[in-house]
Amino acid sequence: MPFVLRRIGFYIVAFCAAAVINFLIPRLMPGDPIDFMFAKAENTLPPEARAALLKTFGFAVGPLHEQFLAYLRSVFTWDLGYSVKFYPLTVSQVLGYALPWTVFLAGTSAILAFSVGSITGILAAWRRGGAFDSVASPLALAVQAIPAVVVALAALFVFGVALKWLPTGYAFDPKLDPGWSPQFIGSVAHSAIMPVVSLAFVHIGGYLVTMRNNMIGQLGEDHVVMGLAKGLSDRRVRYNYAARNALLPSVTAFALTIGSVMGGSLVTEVVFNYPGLGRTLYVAIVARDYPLIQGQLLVMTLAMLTANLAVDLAYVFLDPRLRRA
Amino acid sequence: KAILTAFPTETTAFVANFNPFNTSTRLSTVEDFMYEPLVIFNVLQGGKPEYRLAESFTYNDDLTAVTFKIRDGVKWSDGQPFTANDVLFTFNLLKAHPELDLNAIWTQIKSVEVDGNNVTIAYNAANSGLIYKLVQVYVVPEHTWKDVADPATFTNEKPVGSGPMTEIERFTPQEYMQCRNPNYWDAANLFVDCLRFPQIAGNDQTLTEVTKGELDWFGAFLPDIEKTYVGLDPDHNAYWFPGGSMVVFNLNQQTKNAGNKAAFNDLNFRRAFSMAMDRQAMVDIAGYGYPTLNEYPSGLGAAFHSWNNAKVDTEYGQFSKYNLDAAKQLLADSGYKDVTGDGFVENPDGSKIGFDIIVPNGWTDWVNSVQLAVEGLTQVGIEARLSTPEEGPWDNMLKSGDFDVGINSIRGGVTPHFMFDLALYSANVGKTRQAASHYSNPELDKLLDGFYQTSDEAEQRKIMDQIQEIVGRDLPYVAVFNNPLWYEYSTKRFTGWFNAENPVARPVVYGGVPERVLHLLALRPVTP
Amino acid sequence: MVQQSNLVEVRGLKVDFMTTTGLFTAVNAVDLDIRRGEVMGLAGESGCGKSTIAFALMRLHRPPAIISGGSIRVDGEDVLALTPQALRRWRWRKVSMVFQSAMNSLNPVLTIFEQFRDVLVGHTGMRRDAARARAEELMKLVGIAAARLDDYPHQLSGGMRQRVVLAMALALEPELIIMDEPTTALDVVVQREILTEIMALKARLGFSLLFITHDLALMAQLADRIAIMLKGLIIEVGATRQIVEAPEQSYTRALWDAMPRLETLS
Amino acid sequence: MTPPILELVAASKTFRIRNIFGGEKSVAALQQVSLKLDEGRALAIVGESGSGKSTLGRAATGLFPLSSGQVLFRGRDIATIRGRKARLKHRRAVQMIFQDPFSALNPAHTVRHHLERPLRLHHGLSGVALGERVAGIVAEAELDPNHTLDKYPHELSGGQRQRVNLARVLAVGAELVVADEPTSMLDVSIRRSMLELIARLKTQRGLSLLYITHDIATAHYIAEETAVMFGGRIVEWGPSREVIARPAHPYTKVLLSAVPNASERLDGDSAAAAAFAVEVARVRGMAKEEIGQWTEVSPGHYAAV
Amino acid sequence: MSGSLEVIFRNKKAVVGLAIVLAYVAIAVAAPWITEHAPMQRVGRPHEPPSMDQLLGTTRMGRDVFTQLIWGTRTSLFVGFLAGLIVTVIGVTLGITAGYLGGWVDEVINFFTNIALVIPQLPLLLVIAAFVGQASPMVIALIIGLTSWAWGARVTRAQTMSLRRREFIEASELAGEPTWRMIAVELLPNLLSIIGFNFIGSVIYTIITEATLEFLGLGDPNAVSWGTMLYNAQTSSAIMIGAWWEVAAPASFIAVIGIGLSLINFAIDEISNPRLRTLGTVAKAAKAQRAIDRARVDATAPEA
Ligand SMILES: Nc1ncnc2c1ncn2[C@@H]1O[C@H](COP(=O)(O)OP(=O)(O)OP(=O)(O)O)[C@@H](O)[C@H]1O
Ligand SMILES: Nc1ncnc2c1ncn2[C@@H]1O[C@H](COP(=O)(O)OP(=O)(O)OP(=O)(O)O)[C@@H](O)[C@H]1O
Ligand SMILES: [Mg+2]
Ligand SMILES: [Mg+2]
Repeated sequence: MPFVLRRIGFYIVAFCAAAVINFLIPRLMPGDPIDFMFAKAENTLPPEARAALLKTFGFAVGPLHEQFLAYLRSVFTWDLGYSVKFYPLTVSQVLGYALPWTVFLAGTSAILAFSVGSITGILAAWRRGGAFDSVASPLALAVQAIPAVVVALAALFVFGVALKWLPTGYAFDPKLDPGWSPQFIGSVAHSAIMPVVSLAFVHIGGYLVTMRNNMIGQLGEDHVVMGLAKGLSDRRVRYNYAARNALLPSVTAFALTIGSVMGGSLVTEVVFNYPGLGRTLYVAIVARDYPLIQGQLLVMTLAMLTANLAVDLAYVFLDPRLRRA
Repeated sequence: KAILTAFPTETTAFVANFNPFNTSTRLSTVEDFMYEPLVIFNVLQGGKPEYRLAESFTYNDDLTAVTFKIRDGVKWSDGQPFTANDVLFTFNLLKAHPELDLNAIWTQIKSVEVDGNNVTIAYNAANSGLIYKLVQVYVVPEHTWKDVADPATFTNEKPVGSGPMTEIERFTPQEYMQCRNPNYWDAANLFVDCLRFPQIAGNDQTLTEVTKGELDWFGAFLPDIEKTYVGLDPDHNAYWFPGGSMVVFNLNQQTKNAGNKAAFNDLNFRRAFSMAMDRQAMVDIAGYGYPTLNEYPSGLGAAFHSWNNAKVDTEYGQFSKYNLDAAKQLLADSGYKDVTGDGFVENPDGSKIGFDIIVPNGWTDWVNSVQLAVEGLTQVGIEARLSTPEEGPWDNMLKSGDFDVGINSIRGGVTPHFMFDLALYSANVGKTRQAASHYSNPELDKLLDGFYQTSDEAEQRKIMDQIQEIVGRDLPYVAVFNNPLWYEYSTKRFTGWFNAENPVARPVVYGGVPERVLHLLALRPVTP
Repeated sequence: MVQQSNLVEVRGLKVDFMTTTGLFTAVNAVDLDIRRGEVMGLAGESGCGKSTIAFALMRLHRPPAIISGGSIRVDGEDVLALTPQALRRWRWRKVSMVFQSAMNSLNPVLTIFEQFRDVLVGHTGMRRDAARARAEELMKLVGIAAARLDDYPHQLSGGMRQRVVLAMALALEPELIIMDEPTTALDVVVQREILTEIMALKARLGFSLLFITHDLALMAQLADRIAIMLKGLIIEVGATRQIVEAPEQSYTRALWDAMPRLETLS
Repeated sequence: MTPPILELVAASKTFRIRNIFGGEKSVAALQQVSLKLDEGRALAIVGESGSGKSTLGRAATGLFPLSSGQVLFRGRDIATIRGRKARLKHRRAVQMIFQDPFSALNPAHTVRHHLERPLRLHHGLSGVALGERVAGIVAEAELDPNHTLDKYPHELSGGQRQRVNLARVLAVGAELVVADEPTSMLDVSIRRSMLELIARLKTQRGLSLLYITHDIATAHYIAEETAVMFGGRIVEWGPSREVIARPAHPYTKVLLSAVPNASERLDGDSAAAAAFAVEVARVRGMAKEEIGQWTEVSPGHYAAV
Repeated sequence: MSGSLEVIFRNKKAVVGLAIVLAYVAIAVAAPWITEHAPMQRVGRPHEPPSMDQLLGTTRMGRDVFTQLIWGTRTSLFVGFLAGLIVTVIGVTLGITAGYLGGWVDEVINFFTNIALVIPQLPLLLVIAAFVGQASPMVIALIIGLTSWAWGARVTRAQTMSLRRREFIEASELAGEPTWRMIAVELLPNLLSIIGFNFIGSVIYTIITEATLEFLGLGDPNAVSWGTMLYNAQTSSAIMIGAWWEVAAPASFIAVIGIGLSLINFAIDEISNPRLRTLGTVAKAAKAQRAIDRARVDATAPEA
């Protein structure tokens, strides 16, 4: 079977597998959405009322296999039912609201981490063993080993609470109305600084070290030496001869870290009260909002798959050896 | 415009749900502010009725029916008149949709009838306390609700209300603004034009919001409040934490674990348990000193001290005070011994005692209280562990009886009867989380029944004395402290706040306390 | 006569490698002259330091290699004293090089043309289309269709890549081309083809050639003079005929003796 | 009559290469190759790079299954050898020296490990006997017994590695050795002595040898017969001297003419060079055509022309 | 292989990293002797700042931060190493099996590995941890161990496949080695650096992830670990009210062990990768070259 077809096939099957896992997990969790919904109510619900509620909120009832069929249908129609926690919003509405924020947060910080990490990695490798390398590389490692939670908390305390330089919560100033006004965009950017930077911070190290080691490998390659012999500028050799080749493994690493960026963004979102998928998932878990949890995992898996697909494509683009038709 | 910024409860995102019958996700400002109650019973004033949409209420002679007279000239926010028919409609709505009737009103009433301005509600049995539940039914306008197909899932996006604040002027998940009702009947007393509600998700965020100085009225737990809040602006920032619901440990007398059941059904074990509770530490350490100590054997609580039966204190008071030695002694005297040598006692018959104390995950002050309880219990030789299910399962376990020991709170009412009834009335077992001790005592049931069958205060006091006697003696739950009512305010932009010097009514801004309408009406903007 | 003047003068060249166990001297006090227009052969066993000399000539060594002594003059210019900028301009213009593994010395992610352009634009500042024309011309020179300029290296066969590198080495018409075992990875037939081409180009363009190999027979076919290396030292230099027929050093003689020869059979 | 020690009958091997877009290319590395090797003799396989020499060698040892055809070892099809005992026995009899000496040595183990394993496995040696035997083999391969044994492969030069590979195969005591360019990285002098060592083993032990090389000059040194491969096929086969002296197939001719010859100057502009280029192009073109008719050029010397 | 010990000790990063990790292990082992209190015992007022009595101050509940930190080390290291072990064993087994056997076995394993790779880790862990309900450190270790092997499996597989193509495997096959020996003796030693890398990486990941899960409130409040310490600090808003020690202690402890382990990993990389191994000499040589160049310029300058 052709590689591309196999790859696409894989994505489809992976998605289905993820869908099955998503189906099972919340169902295995203790507690029932209605209990959570009405935990604050004074009395136990009469069974009829309970059944009525289950039905009105569209929670699956009946034997597992019927639930599964209903679930499958909902996956493909993207009708994931109501969120318990955010009723009357549907799961797709909640996710639709949260998704852009996470894409923005995780995406910006992944790109930031990737570019900063890769560029510093390139420089460290270029003067390998030099002062910059000896300081930056171990430092990068050190940073990488600090949990996102710690970084986020520290940033929150220093820049938000102590120095009051940056907003400490929200995706934008709540007094503003969302829109394309410069004021609003400015506010979004301003509010994003801390979450984006603190999330990127922990991932820079990984890219730096990967890039540095790949670069060091590349720098010994003949084509790089030839680049130098050809009398090209250091810059050109560094970026077009060494880095472009060294980038390939980093790109795979990029795909793999999308997951950890998403994981990290969960914590960051919780700490900074950022309205993305991560915080929503956290809330959904605490509230046992099954439909929402399911939708979340589905979307996150989909995001991972998309990222992987993108990386597959980027790979073909970056490495002409793979491009032969 | 006088805009007051308030923060009633933590949320992760606001969702536009203005259906007062949906307890799960309706906004906390729908009750009272958008839909005003007929009558507000001012708990701090011994349950004095403040007539709102109703002008008065009267009982029939044998206390089996109550008649509300609806106030003249009240209008819905869209200008339509508010009538007795709206009340009738609402009650009928609950009857037709039991899932909306969360207080199970219709299990206790027979009928609702309208006669001109009067609405008469007939009870199944004599009851002078049911009215407190009846006024918690928020009346909705018939003209907009009659066509609602499914009132349980209805979100009431264009709310038409009767309260002071009905107009939603701005709505985002991060903030919304609820503004004055153009047709408010009591507009003469309303000086606040809009309420602004920012979304705040947790303690840390509350603290950072607080430092911005934008919050005027809120009810939040703030650690070290003197420093973290008052200290920020000592001239304006202030707080007042009157005692609220009673916090108890429920020893489930019908637990499925035989060894634990034997122990929990032994009064001496319960007394030893109670003496192992370092209540002061729970208040001071777990609660930052905000809760009110509760060493009443019956758990009556300082707020109801006027009802106190002093005899109960002298007779049983020792069992409600922290005393590890006495607890150990009592256990030893009652035959509890450590036969297995694990450092923990077993039942006199040798069966094992060992239990989890369940507390909702993340309710830190309670979690810490339970940890203190475990510390005390461990020291007297009782094996106890902390367990933190999520709120939902915790609630479910307390209701269903599938647990050993849990920490729990019992809502206070206008009179102490309300909480004793909730927690100990045998018919409530299995129905409400508050009856989690799964205790049943026919003698007590009779007294509880009798309390509201009379409206004679002397008679009621006598009954209450007896109730306290039984509860204090029997120790069906172990009361430890009363939760504070959370209330912080700033006088920078508004004055007229309730506080210890001006204790007009319960001052909180969060739901479940209808007196907040009275508080809102008492506020005046500071004119610069 | 031009023929006789020295293009390259290497004096007392010493190259060390810093290793974990200490300094390792790979090339020790080597003197070497290359005349204009001549083919200088450098032969010797594997690991004796041939490539190290080649790298030193272009000052391509990077740590852990250290050019720790001696001087290199090319066309009268002291290569070791050039500033980095001057060195960059000097490389490839005066001296270019075909690497030991020429097949791998093309950048796999750039098209052949882009790699030509790097050289042409970088050194002469010529416009893109001029560079294109020049690249096409060079490709024709080594017998590859100009259309292949837009291919990536992996799309060419080993022999073609070898030729592309050769064409690139000619791009700026340098005075010296260093060829470090340019054909070891190829079979004799392809080797013969390429070498024939190189010799034809040399005849036409007149550059000098430093030809490095351990194949003595091949060396004898090409070189005007031959230098024999042993363990970091040049032990013998002489005209090809002399080295082949009357070697002075016993090592050189041993080399010849051990070489299996076909002609003895026929 | 005893069967030949190795016989290939119409052996073919096709590799499939997939690219990421699913395009599939197949490379016919071996096409209908038949050959015979008698015990105690050596057959040299020469040919251009990529003509399938290594593939043929690997096929002969049974490292991969053929696409079609048979490999017979002492008359028995090696594909039919079943069971660990029988396979071990076959393994012992047939050994291979790989083309790339570095990748054939395990970077994690010392030279000693590489030499001891086959001795333990096939000869059950241990203790002092093992030590002695190892020392003997090391000496045979002209490796320094004091320093070499405890080195790791990356600490050896290419030539040393090739000798370790050779020594290891000798350790097994094989009857048939497939040697894939076993001396390509050796200095001429050492190369010479290694070839002599192989030749000695051939006469002393009756070792049979399939000697793969592209250096036709060394082929006649040890191999009585030489086969020329071109484009996955054998195109010429005969006594080594005959093949070198009187090449019949065009490719053999080109190959021989291209072998560097110290007494012949190579300069670019001669007509000979042009003629060579034309001839090479013509021969390359032939690779795509069907193989010619086998004719016996001289006794025992066949060519497909 | 005494030579490799020497290599390790020559590598400064390895030495520092090892020293850090060994110090932690020592702390974990000696916890009962280092501390005088039980970790959950109240020893003072809430949030007492560091003093001679309470070296690192007290928590909101008046417990000794130092004691908790020491006992937390035990828990966190145990969790880290247990999960690291599980991850490595599963990853290596699957990776080698897939890479060595190839064919449909590889297809199947690779398929599941890829799926495991695209399911977002932390969210999944979060859900499972919530499902398990107050997950004890042991349970967290198991969950992480059982869900995080994919990366290791993928890398091991890739490396195995590339080794498999190397001829020394074929050579030992020709020498008649049995399969198990080929895997255990010929293949495994070549994978050691990857396995070590994977193991240490997993330990870091687990320690961080455990702390994160607990920080989010999904841990067992009875457990004493760095994560629960952070959680307790967070719920009592320690940062906001200036009780920095309650956060700083576990945070820096996590960071330092993370750094130690990373350094070891870095060193493994350097030691096993010849290109990185020589970096020290590269720097030295660069310095020497600069000195020589300067001398050369100085020597020519007077002439000019
Ligand atoms: N980076 C390095 N570090 C240490 N030693 C090195 C390094 N590069 C080369 N050497 C050593 O320097 C010596 C000369 O190497 P060089 O590459 O010049 O040999 P050569 O004559 O070109 O050999 P070959 O014919 O195999 O290419 C060798 O002994 C080699 O081991
Ligand atoms: N495993 C394989 N997969 C795909 N193609 C292969 C494989 N092995 C060999 N080939 C192809 O088969 C052909 C013959 O290869 P082989 O290695 O036998 O050549 P060779 O004659 O040994 O060449 P050389 O002299 O360069 O070693 C080549 O085109 C090669 O690319
Ligand atoms: Mg060389
Ligand atoms: Mg080959």
